[in-house]
Amino acid sequence: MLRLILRRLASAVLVLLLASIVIFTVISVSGDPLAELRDRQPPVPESVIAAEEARLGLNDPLPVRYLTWLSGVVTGNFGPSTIANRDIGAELGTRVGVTLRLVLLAIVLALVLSLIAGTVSALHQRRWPDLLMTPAAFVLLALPSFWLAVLLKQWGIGLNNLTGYQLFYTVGEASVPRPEGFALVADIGGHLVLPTIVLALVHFATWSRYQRTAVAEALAADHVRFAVLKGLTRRRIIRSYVVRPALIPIVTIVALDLPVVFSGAVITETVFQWRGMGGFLLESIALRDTNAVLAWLLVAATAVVVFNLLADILYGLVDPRVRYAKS
Amino acid sequence: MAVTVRRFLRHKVGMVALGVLLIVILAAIIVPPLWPYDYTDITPQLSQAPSVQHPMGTDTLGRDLFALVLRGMQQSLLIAFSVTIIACIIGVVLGVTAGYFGSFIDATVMRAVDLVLTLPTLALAAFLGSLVTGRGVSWLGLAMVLGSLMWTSVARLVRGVVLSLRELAFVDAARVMGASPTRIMFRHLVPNVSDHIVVAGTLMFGVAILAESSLSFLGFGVQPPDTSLGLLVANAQSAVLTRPWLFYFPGLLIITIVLSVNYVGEGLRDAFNPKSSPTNPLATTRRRSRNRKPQMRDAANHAVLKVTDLSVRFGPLEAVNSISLEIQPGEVVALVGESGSGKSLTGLSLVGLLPSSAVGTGSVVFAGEELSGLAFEQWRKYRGRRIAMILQDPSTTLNPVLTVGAQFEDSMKLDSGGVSRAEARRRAVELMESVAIKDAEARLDQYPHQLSGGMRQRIAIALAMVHDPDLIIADEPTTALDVTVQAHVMATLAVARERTGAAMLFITHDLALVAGIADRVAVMHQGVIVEESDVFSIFDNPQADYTKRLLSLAPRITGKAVEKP
Amino acid sequence: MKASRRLAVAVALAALAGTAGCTKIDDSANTPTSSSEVADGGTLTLAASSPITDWNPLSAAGDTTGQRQQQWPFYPHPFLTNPDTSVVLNTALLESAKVVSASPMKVEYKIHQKAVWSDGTPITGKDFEYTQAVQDPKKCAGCKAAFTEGYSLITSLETANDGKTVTMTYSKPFSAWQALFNYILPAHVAASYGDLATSFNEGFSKNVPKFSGGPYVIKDYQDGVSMTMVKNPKWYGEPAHLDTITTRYISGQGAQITALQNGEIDLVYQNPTLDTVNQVKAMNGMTVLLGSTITYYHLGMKTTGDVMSDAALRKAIATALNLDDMRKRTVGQYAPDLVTMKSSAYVPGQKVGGIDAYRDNTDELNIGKGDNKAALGILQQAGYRVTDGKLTLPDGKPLRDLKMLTLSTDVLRMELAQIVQAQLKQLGITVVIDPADGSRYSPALRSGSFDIMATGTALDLGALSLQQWYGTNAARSFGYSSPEADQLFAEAATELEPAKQVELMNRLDRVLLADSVVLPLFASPQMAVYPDKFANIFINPSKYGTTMNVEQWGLRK
Amino acid sequence: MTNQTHASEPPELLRVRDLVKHYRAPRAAQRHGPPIVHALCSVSFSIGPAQTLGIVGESGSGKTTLLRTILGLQKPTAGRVLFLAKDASQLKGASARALQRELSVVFQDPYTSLDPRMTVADILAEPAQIHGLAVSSRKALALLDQVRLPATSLRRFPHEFSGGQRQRIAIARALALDPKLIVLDEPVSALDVSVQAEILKLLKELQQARQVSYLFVAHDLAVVADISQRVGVMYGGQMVELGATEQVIADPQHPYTRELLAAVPVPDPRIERAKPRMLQRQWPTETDNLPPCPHGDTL
Repeated sequence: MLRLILRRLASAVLVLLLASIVIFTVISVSGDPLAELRDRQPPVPESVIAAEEARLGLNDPLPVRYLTWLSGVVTGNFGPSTIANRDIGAELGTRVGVTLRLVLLAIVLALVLSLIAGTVSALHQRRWPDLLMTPAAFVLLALPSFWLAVLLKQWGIGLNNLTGYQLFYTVGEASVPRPEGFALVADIGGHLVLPTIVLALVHFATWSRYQRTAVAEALAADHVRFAVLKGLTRRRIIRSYVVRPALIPIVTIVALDLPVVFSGAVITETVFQWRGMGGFLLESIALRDTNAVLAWLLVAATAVVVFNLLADILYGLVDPRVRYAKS
Repeated sequence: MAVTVRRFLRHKVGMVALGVLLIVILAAIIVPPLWPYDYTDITPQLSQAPSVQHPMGTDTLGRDLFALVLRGMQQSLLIAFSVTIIACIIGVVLGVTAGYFGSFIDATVMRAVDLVLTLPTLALAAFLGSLVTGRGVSWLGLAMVLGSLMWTSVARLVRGVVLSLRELAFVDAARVMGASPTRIMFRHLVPNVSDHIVVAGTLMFGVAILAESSLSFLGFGVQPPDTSLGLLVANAQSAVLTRPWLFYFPGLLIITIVLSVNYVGEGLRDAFNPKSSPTNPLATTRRRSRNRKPQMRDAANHAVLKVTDLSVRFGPLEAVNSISLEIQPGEVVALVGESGSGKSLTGLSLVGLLPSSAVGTGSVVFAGEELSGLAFEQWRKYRGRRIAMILQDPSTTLNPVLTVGAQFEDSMKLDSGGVSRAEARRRAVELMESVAIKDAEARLDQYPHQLSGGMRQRIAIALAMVHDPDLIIADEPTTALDVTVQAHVMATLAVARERTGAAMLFITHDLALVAGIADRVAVMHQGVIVEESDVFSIFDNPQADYTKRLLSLAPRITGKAVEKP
Repeated sequence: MKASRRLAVAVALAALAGTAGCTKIDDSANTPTSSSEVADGGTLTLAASSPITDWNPLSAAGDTTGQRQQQWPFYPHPFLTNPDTSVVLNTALLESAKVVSASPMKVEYKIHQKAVWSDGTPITGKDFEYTQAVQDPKKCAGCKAAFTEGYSLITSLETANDGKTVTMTYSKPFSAWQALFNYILPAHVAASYGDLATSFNEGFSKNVPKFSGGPYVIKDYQDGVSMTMVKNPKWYGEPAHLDTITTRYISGQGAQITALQNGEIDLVYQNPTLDTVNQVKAMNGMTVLLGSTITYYHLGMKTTGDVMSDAALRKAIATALNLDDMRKRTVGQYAPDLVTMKSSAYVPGQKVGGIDAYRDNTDELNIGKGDNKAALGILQQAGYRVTDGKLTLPDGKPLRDLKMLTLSTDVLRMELAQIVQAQLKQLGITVVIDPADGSRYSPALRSGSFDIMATGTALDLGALSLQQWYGTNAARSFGYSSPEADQLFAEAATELEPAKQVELMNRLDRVLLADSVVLPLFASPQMAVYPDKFANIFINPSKYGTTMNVEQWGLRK
Repeated sequence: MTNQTHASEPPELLRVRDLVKHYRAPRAAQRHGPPIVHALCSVSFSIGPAQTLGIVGESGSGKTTLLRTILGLQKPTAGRVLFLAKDASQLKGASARALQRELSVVFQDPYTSLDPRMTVADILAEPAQIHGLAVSSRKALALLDQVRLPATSLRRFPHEFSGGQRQRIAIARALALDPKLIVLDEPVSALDVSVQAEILKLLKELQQARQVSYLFVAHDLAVVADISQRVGVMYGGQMVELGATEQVIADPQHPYTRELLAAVPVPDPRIERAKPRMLQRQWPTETDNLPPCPHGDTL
């Protein structure tokens, strides 16, 4: 397993290095990070703009800038940001935490729900649970997540006004100032619920379809028929002979989908004003903050690698064939 | 191809979705020149709700929303279409190349896939999109960016399919003929992945529409004054309450398009790859009254199994045609027939596992009790305990994720309680040793994939013996095995039968194989039992022409070594 | 209800009020409620679209609209802008501030004895001295100051009366002197940060201020989430009412409105749009204020290049465009009392030194009335022809497509561009819109890669505000150069007499309008929305925003 | 073996000399077993003109590797395959192509050996196309006729045919360029007994008519014996027995051949019932095993 992890990391570093070169070049030649400053009225003195250019190293040739950045990253310094006071590493750190909270919860929720729904749907193919679930999944798949987010937000507010209780919140991850005790739990929950639903629903739709297919395939497998012929109970067959083998494909799908979850989080965070990675990326792009965008990519890619590793480990847990081939 | 088209034409939901999609596309092409308003026209009617003149209302500047939506549809569809084409071309070329050549090229392509997958597509597209559109390129730039990021799914899919196609004999045949790699890739492989590509492309079309609208929402997509469905929704975010038409019309249109696209994709998938009706051996049969009392029929007859007038029908096709069969306690009856004779369906109908598209009629009486029409739980009184079955392919009959020991335990603890774990293992070892499995103890902790085919089939036989059944049904238990292993398995079956004293129904296509084991032989041909008699009569003095033909055609080794006793 | 004559206080709108019975919209809300009617205590949460990235409001990075507004409450300021655009002395800080000598220009500030920083250190001439030094490149070349005009003219700065009287001498008259020292930085805090450049670029920029010279002081700042302020115990002016004011960072305008609707915040202060106005109108118990500012929208035309250098073409475009229609189709839908501007030098109702400065300059020049016939006449006289609905140049070649540069993120400017496109189509001119994002907009503008553009300009600096666009060698590439205008810029910038200044500015305006380099549209609208329980929150026309009178904010009794 | 002895032998179509193929075992398997898997272990034989050599062996015996190596789909670790006295792997360009035309193949599974997206006409034309030869429908019709398929088959797709018919198409394709040797990889094992017999009969007739040689690989000794003049028995990558068919069957020398023979079911209940019950593999045993592969554990 250790060898696998090391190999994965090595290839991830290679991929990341390539990605960073591409992104670095593209961003650096694409726009002017000082555009906003130059566009001020009344105009900002030339000396100030020159000082900013020097601080950001805009006058160095691209390769030099890249190497400077790279050597900085090795020592944990992500380089200067267009926003002078921004410590890219520190800010990204807190934002990663915020996004992870949202994404992890949504993943767990979507996964659990889709496992249940997909299994139930496949076990009752062409009967009412399936006839209900399948079109629902199709509709969810067709929903633009931002459309859903905007709509849910309005419904949430409507419900608040209707009940007279502040059940849902639309801004950030907690109120300011933070309440204490149980109120804090309710407060955080109220902030989490809408964005989590938005993020989870879209993936629920995809994953439940995959799970349905996987279970349907498992159901058709000989070993299930054999288990039936052995006279096992329905519950035992579903648990050990249908669902467990069906977990193998779903683990792969989820791992492959994780970058998409992060992308989805960009939109969810935007709509619900979470100060997470999504906002960081959008701001950085708007500001042409090369170093910040690169740092973001680094973190996002690392997260994907970590999740993939996790998926590999899970894979080993659910599939003995993999476990024995790799250990 | 024609078959596929016909199958798709029969797919109701797919056809409806295709119709909707065609209407949308046609509307986007045909209607704008006919519609009195251009999307750039500003009319005096500002921010009007839908009316006869403006069926979808107008926006802030007084532009006709219907005209805008049409334009948005054009742009969204154009972008999605281009994205799909670009992604499919890149994905197919790279996927086929990687899949066919493997090794270094494959590794490189897969790294490239990793590279793109590592970067969340939307985020990167957000950036690159701002670049491309920043230079004034609108839909084409956007399409190129999205396409160059979305090819990975196609590449992965195509590579996967090609990897398996590469193993198929027609590719080897082409190589032996001297075909160049290019010819093999584009003449043989690409046409054969085309159905996957069509389905994947269709689904990608939907994803591309959503991706484009998400990008426009974030401000990195299509730029005003041009518009797309996504941009229309994005601009109407705060109008949900005040001017809902601006928000709902384009939004619902996106949903409609993507939904239709996905259903068309589903329809195509079904058409290319017709699913047999869902197989669910867990489903409860509800064909007949559920609480049918087991009835004693013909008490004088002590047959373990008495099949009367059994028929199996797939629609109009009569696969098994009113056959009758009796098996006495301890008797071995062989059911011999070539493929399509209905012998396996007969076997499945005896244990209530016919595919749901098949309709079985007739009576199956086991030890005096009627079996047909039982519910799942009622079946459990017989399956495993009194009727055991051994299936054809030992590589798939055992659960790949459970150890052999666990599968024995499952069989022994049919209901909660029962034997202890240690006792279960002890008995499993005993059963395995009885079918001549060496190192039985060690095998318990192994997984099926760690065992050879012959070993797996022996374990399947041992599993069938757990409850000393009255009847063992063996459905082609040696077909997938080598000749020597076949001999071992046949011997094992004989041991199992003797040890349990069970009767056996042995289903096979190989007449020679039953000579050593069967007491009686029934020969099946085209759903009918053409001849049934004791084993010696069949071989010495076959009556039916079909039996004679089978016997005469069976390859035989003419050598002293065999004929010597 | 008659529209307010009191300058820009908005167009608070009877028409709107009529449609939403539950919501109070009237301009009396923009007049201070006497402090006896406002209770002490209470909290208020307001939305800001972006967090503070630089804590120095005078630095290049810190001098942005959002940060100016957020930081106003904890700095001393010599002058305040009233809701009616008049600029008045901040009597809490100063006893007086006046020009005591015209030549050389000398300005004297007298600081109240009681005026102190929150740590008890008196506010003195030292603070003025520091604030001047960091914005004068001669004294601090390394200071990254946003604005140095005027400060660099100050040749000497003398203090007397324990530092409470400050007299500065200018090398030449500077008419916009009241706009200087808009934030006074504490010299004693600066000393703890290091030398001029270090304290200015690092100390003030990076540290969340613990000091305050205004009514409130920061208690807590969560980066990107919120800023919480409490009363400054050493505040020397009229006592503040609210105990706590929290700023929450909500980036989207729509998101701010929904947060308000959901009760998560109490105050939204933003540019209105049709939907936000209608949405807040539908909310219960909200005070909705709509007003205008001294920032105004206008079109600009390049005066150089292959086709735009022809004054006749520019003049024809200026004549053909219908500015009133542009207003009606945009802001007119939610702020019908906002009038179309007829001057590019002053907003309607603007007063300078008590004098009405605004003149109708476009009508006499027949500009912006959508007079296609007159426009065609101008063109035909100059040799242009219209064939097949396309305008052709005097040399017979068809006129190329004109490029309208606009900021893609600014909805209003995008809308204006589309109207321009539609209107000029009737003249046979094809306009292509180039929607640039933030990072491309200003390079495109500077490099002159446009023919027409729409933007906004703040008029708080008088002649300087216009000179930055239209002076010869201005940073923006209109390519405009007029000796007459340059002369007027110079005169107006040094004219201290309000009446004369107004006269000069209006002459200047007519020159610019006649040359068709600028076409004024309307003053930029602002909207403030908050629950009825609060009082004294106004729309402020200055670029410093609504927090200018934060000490007056409070709960209604 | 030297060149002199080789030259003195009768004219041969195919000569396989000391063919060795090693695989590196998967890393996981290396812990428990040897790091090298011997798929082929010094295999030698030859086929003359218009002759059939049958190779029989169970799965894993190396017969597939042997076949793929001869077809040029795999490279041997050591040893040579001489076809018409030339080593195809040493040839390039036109001479390699010329050699390729003399060799063709029929695979086991008639459901995968024909490209499902091609019509029968395309399938039959492909060999000529690849070799840049004229494609004519007359030739295709003649081929169909030889394998007893109707002319109407040309425009149909493989899936419209039964297994036996498909195998006929595959045979027709193999005959397209008039090869001297056809490699038959389990050509009848996927077919029903009645169809099997027809195909075998067709193959025999074709051999008579066209003087083509067959290398017939199968696991079913009875089928192999039916068609081959000589038969080779493979086990564990080695050719354990090679000789005339009658001789091998009547007097098997190797214990494995004897076991194989004993395992073949005989359609006679009396013989079958008299056989001793084979519960376990009799050979190889610990004491009586295959000789070690002469080439060491190197790659």
